[in-house]
Amino acid sequence: AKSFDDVRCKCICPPYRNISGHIYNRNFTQKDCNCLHVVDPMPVPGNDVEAYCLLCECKYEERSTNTIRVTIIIFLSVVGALLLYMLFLLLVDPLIRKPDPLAQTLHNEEDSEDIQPQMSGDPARGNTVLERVEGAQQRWKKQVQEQRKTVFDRHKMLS
Amino acid sequence: AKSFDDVRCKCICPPYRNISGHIYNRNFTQKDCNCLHVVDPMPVPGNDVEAYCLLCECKYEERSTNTIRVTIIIFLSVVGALLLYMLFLLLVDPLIRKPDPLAQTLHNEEDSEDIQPQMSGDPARGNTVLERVEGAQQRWKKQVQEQRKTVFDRHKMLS
Amino acid sequence: MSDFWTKSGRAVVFDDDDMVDIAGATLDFSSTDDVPPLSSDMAWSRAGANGTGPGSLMDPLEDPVPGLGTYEDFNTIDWVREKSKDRDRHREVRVRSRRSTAALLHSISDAFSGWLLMLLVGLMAGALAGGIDIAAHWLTDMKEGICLDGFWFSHEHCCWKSSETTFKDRDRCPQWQTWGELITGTSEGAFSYILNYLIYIVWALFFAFLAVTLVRAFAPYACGSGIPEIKTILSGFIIRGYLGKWTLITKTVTLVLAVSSGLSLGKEGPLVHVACCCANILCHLFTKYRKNEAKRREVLSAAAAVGVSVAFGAPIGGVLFSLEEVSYYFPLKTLWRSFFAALVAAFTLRSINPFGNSRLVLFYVEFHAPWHLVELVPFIFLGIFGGLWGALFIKANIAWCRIRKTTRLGRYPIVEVLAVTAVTALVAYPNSYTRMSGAELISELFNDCSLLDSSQLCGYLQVGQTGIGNSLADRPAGPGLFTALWQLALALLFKMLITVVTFGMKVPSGLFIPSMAVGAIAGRLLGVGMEQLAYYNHDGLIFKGWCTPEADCITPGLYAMVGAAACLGGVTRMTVSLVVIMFELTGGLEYIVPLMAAAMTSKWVADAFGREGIYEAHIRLNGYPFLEPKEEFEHSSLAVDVMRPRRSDPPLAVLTQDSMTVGGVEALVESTRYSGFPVVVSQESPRLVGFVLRRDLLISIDNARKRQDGVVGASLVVFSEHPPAQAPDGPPPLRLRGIMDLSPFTVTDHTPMDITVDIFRKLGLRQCLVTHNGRLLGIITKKDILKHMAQIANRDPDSILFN
Amino acid sequence: MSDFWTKSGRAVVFDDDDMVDIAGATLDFSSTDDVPPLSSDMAWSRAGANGTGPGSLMDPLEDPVPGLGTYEDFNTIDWVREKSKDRDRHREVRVRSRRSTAALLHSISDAFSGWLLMLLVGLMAGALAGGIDIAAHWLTDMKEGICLDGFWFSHEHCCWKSSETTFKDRDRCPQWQTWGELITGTSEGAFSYILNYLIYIVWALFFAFLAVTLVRAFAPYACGSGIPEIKTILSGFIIRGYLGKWTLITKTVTLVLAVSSGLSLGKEGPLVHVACCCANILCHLFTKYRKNEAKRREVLSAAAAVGVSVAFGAPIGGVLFSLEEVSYYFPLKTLWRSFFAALVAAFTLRSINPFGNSRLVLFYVEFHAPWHLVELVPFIFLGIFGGLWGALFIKANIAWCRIRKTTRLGRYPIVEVLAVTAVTALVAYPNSYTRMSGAELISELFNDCSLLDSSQLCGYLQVGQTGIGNSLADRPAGPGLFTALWQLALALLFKMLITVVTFGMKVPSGLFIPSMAVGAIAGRLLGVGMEQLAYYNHDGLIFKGWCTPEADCITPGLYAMVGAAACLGGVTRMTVSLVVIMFELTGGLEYIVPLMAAAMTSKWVADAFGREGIYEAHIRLNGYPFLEPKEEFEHSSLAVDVMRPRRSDPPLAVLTQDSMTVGGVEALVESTRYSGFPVVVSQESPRLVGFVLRRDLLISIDNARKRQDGVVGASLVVFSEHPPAQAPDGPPPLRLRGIMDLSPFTVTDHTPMDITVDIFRKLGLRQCLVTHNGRLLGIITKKDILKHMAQIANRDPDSILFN
Repeated sequence: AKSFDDVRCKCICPPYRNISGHIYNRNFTQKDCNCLHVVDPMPVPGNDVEAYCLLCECKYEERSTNTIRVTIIIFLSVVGALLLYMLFLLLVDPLIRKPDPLAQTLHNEEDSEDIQPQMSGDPARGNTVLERVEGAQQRWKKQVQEQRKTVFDRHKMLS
Repeated sequence: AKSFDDVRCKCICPPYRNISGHIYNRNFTQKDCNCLHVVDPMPVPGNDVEAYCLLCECKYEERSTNTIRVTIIIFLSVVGALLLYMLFLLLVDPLIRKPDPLAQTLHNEEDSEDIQPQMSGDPARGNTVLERVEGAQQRWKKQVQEQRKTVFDRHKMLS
Repeated sequence: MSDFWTKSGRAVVFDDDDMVDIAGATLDFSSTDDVPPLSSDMAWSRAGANGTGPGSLMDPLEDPVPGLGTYEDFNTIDWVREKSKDRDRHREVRVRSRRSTAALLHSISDAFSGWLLMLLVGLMAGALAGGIDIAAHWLTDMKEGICLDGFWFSHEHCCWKSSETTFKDRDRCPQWQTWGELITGTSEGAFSYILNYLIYIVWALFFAFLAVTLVRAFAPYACGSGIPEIKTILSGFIIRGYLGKWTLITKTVTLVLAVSSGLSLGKEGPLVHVACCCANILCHLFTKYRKNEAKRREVLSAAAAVGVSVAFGAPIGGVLFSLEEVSYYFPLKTLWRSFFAALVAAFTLRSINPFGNSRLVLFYVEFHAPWHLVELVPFIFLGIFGGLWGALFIKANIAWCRIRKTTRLGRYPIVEVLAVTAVTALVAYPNSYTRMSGAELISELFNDCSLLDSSQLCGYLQVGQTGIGNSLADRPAGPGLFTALWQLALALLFKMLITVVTFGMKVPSGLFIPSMAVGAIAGRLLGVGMEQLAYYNHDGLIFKGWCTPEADCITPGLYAMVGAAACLGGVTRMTVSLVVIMFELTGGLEYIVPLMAAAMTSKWVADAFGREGIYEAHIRLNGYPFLEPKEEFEHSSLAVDVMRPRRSDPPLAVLTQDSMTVGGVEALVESTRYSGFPVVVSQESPRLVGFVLRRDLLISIDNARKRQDGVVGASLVVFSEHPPAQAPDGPPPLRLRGIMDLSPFTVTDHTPMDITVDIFRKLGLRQCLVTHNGRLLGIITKKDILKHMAQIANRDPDSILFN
Repeated sequence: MSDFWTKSGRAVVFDDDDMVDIAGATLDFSSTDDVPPLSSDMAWSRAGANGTGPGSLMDPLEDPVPGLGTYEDFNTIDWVREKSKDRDRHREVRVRSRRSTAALLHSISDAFSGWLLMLLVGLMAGALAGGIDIAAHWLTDMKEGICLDGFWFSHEHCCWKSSETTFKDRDRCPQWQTWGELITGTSEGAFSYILNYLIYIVWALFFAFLAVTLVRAFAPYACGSGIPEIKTILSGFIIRGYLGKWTLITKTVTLVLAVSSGLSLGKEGPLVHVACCCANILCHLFTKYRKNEAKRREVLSAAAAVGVSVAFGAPIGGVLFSLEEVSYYFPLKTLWRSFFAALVAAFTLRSINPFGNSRLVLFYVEFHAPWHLVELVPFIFLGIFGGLWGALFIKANIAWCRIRKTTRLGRYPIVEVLAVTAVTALVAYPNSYTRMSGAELISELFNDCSLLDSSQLCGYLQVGQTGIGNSLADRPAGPGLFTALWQLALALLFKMLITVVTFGMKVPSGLFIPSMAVGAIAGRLLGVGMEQLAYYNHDGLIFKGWCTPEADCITPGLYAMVGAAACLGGVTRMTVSLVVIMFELTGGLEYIVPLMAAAMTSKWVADAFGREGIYEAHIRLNGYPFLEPKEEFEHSSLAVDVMRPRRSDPPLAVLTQDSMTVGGVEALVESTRYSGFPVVVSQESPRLVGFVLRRDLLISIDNARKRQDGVVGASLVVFSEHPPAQAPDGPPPLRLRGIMDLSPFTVTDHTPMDITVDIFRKLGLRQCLVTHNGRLLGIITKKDILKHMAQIANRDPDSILFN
């Protein structure tokens, strides 16, 4: 089940006498992952092989390139989506919503906290799916603004 | 610091080809505790030594015979002392204390619990060391009797 | 409320700290007397606790009376009061430390005394555990033979240096002679065998007799495992003498004897008791802990951790055991200190090195064999077995203990012990797996069969291979293994039966080792079965893919370990601590999942048959006042349903704050057996003022009559701040505001009992007053709650015996 | 009482569970609305909680009103009420389960929903942690170059299969190209270096900018470490949206960005926040947990354990961390479940295998080198260093955060982040030990120099030896090591300074890794120093006997580990959990003593400078209503000193049980800002009847005015059981007994505050009423206690901002 890219048998052999250290990286199964198989051009004569192999450390390792690829792609798409949405909210949204009186109140609700509920409560009560999403989005935006005010402006929390 | 009796280097060699298993027990230091040193009449020819030695397991172990001896002696003397004291309490003590009215009350305090304190309180207040020990012993005996009644007779606890 | 034990309400308090020492005539004898000495600590602590604050630490009118603030035997402490006392003490020490250098030093030493105490507890418990290990080993082997090199060597140590051991018979050496060999001169033959058999039984009987006689003569409290009692003590109960030095000595000695007699019991539970005794005795060295029952219980919590730490060589597991199983009140400070003490103890034990291989426990193993996901199925089967066995064992053992408690059997404890020992020895000797001690058996079962092993359990057929290293493939079973399996099956049956009657006898007896042995045998049997199944079905559906002929796919030792965990879990209902203990025993994180699967299954299965573990069952059997912190109270009753007086009862006995005479109070106290009385404004307006303990009241009035001039029967007893105006010729009033608890806990009559129970548990209350719209209605004590809970569970409410 | 946040007393409740899904129009939108739906659960739970019992589950007169029993944002929950609600729910489920099979199945699924939830939390948190690990690795390496085989490979994975790596440069392979190499075609030369340098800085700035902008745009709550807030939430505080799904997404994404930008921060603290978000979101799937704030907090406790478990690959350590550091209310059931969830998470992470070596953490090590008792001296020195650094760091960081909070600096969070990133990148790049990520640095420092290593830190001189195996003797330092030491010293200085300004910026930032890095550097420096000392003084007094020329006597990696533990301990004041985490990281019991010595010293030294850890300090800085469960309240004040009203205040605002009109109640409520009102018998006889919450009162009156006929301003408001006789022509009374808490907690005025604080902590109260002889005197809220404690400690009592 493991693809070619996903397994390796890596042997690290330290310097020995006058032979410098070497790293061997082969594509063997776990069973064959030992010094005698992996170190192919054996750098030492036959009677030194055992001593040399005692020094080497062979490790069989697995990974999943698919997991890596999928994770990175998901990550990039989430970042991309967030960026796009942020730009949308920053640039496009105000243009569309200019005439909406609600947006107005949303921007200076500092002094109208007590009136807010009645006002923002209504759009959330819409009937079509679109209206509901709209309402939820409005509520969310208000919530984030509230958070932003608490954390970034008033420094009441998380500082 | 370690005495001769307190260290060992033990190698267990499993059966190998037609050689049966063997246990080697030598008195080597930790540094020398390996197959090549310990397995002295090497049962295999020179070129098989490494393979044979790979199978053997050598362990360096320490113990303290002094600790063992002292522990056993302490244990035996405590048991002995307890036994003697028990015999004393069983056989000798009642004979000595016959005339003492206190012993009487101690044996049937079931119905005189409320008078007890005043009576047993007095001897404990003695002035000489002997009297004090006496008093303490009396209190202890009463306490044990109380416990015995609770645990062995009434089965109120620990059953 | 208190109808059983207050009979001895005015009896002498036998403290468990009679520090008798002939040389030490200077020692503090008086503290063990019925009238404890007047200590300045207590003086201000009483005053402080009553809320007069540090500004007026000593009210000259309220000269504190000795004996106030102490408890009677078999009573429950008031955690709030004790903790408050300690805080007052601490505050005083801190205030004083600003005044002089000596006081500053005292305050520093006071702060560090907790750590010092922990160090001492760890050292002492570790040393004792090492001694017990060595002595029990020696004495166990004594039943079989003796070492010619020195009688103090056990079999293993006798052959330790011998170079004459062979690979097959690695525990035989000429220095060690069985009794038969010594007498007949040969180790062969029926005569020698029978002689050995007889001498084995005689020694076993002798050790058991010695154990039970010593327990009976010196410390009856030393019998049993001790964990149920320690749980109860930690929840606030007082059993004087239970953790005293006679108990310690007797338990240590008789534990060795009981283990050596070959009975089916272990030393792990009693080691917890031993460690707690050490802690309690060492507490007497430090005022901070000697004088305060709550602080002392913190130390005892840590000591329980120490006990498990040395029993299993598992410091973290010990701390979690203490946290999960034993402790009632476990502040975070205690967590850290327990950990320290547990480590110190483990290191002390390691430095004693009782087994000569730098292991702390006999059955320590170091596995690294992998396991496959499919194997979870047999592991869960083991869990089910463990759960079933646990539940059955608890039911059977409790039934047997009830018989012992109620019928004539209980009158002959010594005969009982001797009979069980005789049966055990008689049956156990012929089977080598029951003859060896429990810990050795477990060690053998846990052991993985490497090439180096030659035991019967490793009697596999060699299938012509020249394996290098320890990677052994599965092999077909040989005749040796089949014999071993038969013997193991018989041993399993025997252990299962004999443990039921053994646990609860009047000798120190732990349950961990027998339970683990049962589980380990079952697990090993299943493991070998699986192994053979895999060997003969390499290409079968389930084994395909992970059981190649060369690979080592099933480790019977691992099954034994999982089985041991399952059975131990079924009996004790431990969960996290069990897994962590087993994890520390094996030192490999990779087995946590099998262990957890088994422990979880076992707990669930066992819980289906009865929610309580063996310790809770024994607590209930004995009627100790223990409010289980783990179980939720689920009934919907209200405080008014539980409180006394009931509707048909006479009204609550109360004192009024300034209108009762000394004679009236005395008459009230004499005519009732309650351990405390609420104080109200007046009989007409029963608004609560405070609460007075019977004991404090009696001591104060006695004291006042003796010392204070003019206190006669007609004197007014005044609990209010300002005495009422009085005729000038009358006797002076007796002012007792000082002994009154000004902050009694109250709940309203409509409070649901689940909340009330929570308050009792979390705060460790002894009693709580019930009010309605500010008027006093009644009182709820811990015992009332326990009785109520028993009633809900359709049990006899009168089974709760103590306050 | 509540003077800051009740301003928005009637505002909309923004729930954090707006399950917006376009496809899912069937989803439960209504539950997020300001008027929650009337659920039958709530109906009977209110009734039950008020003590009418299951017999009369629904009082037809008291039609429950939606919104009752919920909390406002930034308020504290009442644990007793919530737990009682859950017990009522559970009881109801049990009662119903006897009636039908469907209900029985429901009750079984209800019982197992806790375990299922734990499983899901473990899976989700494990998967997220794996993703974060992979993404952060890749993005970090992105700053330096790119993999030609596939842009999604990090440096290590790029060279994973390469057989062209050499022993000396084992991380270089042709597939991986630095930006300079890619552009100039050569990896040598100043131009390539400068290009790399510049691109490194640009990427770092870009990532940091992205992180802070996303946080600002989508979830401001996602910044910081989150542990102080989670501690506060677990103690009962409500911060709506703090554990919502936007926070989860934003925190996950920006955490990767922040870590990758090379700032001196770690991902461990934020992982706890991420795990808690997962738990909170998954709670919405189960009614049992969605509806009950107390039950949800149990799950959050377990989630905190999960977070640490995946952050360090230490399940047991995680559970202990949750127990020791984070949790407030931690029943034993939670212990077991936390353990399960932590294990599931660890196994999920392992199966994702983010590092390709089946390790859960980058800096996992497996040591087996022994240590000598003498080495405890340097270990204790490391502990002192860790303690000093921890104390200094906390002071400096809090001072800096205070500046940020109060001065103009706080107005430019984005600029601040960019500036710090720029400085970090500029300074970090030239030094290879600061250029690598914190986890890699720690891994490198923990590493023992075996023959197989070729890093600069292992640049020892070969002293003509043909060592076999890994047992390396100590060797003299070579030039490579000297360079490394200089670089490390500079890195230490830099890390110590930059971390102070980094922690608390408006990006997700954890503190574990930077603290450990500081400690590890210091430890490694000391370790190498000791090693060289030992090498050149084999026969010196202290090294004689244990440092023979052939033996490996000093392990610098162990020193690094001890140093890391010491610094982490100094900053966070963790004790047991720290030792257990480090123990699980190394997998060897033999290092527990060095680790414990260092952790203990570090804690003691740091405590000498200030008793609070970094999280408590931040909690205090932000004025959260957190009642520290670890510290004892030591002042001797009484309840009467703390309660409101004070002597100079107007009398307590109370309701009477049957003599106030609706108009009068409304006027009282409008004119005050208290969040609750006691109900008394009458103004003349202020005996306590119950307690009503402002919110419940308002909702009920509003509702009654809307629905109930005839309720006008002149209607009587009746809290008593039986309404008083009334003129038949008057308006019908409004009966509100249903919303009154019939069992409010009371203490007497003389109760010492230490007991009161204990009650608040243990029971999780929000307020407590004070009585004297049955008459109501005043009220104590959690905030009053916190203010009182602030006053005692000479701090500004107005720093406590929330209820």
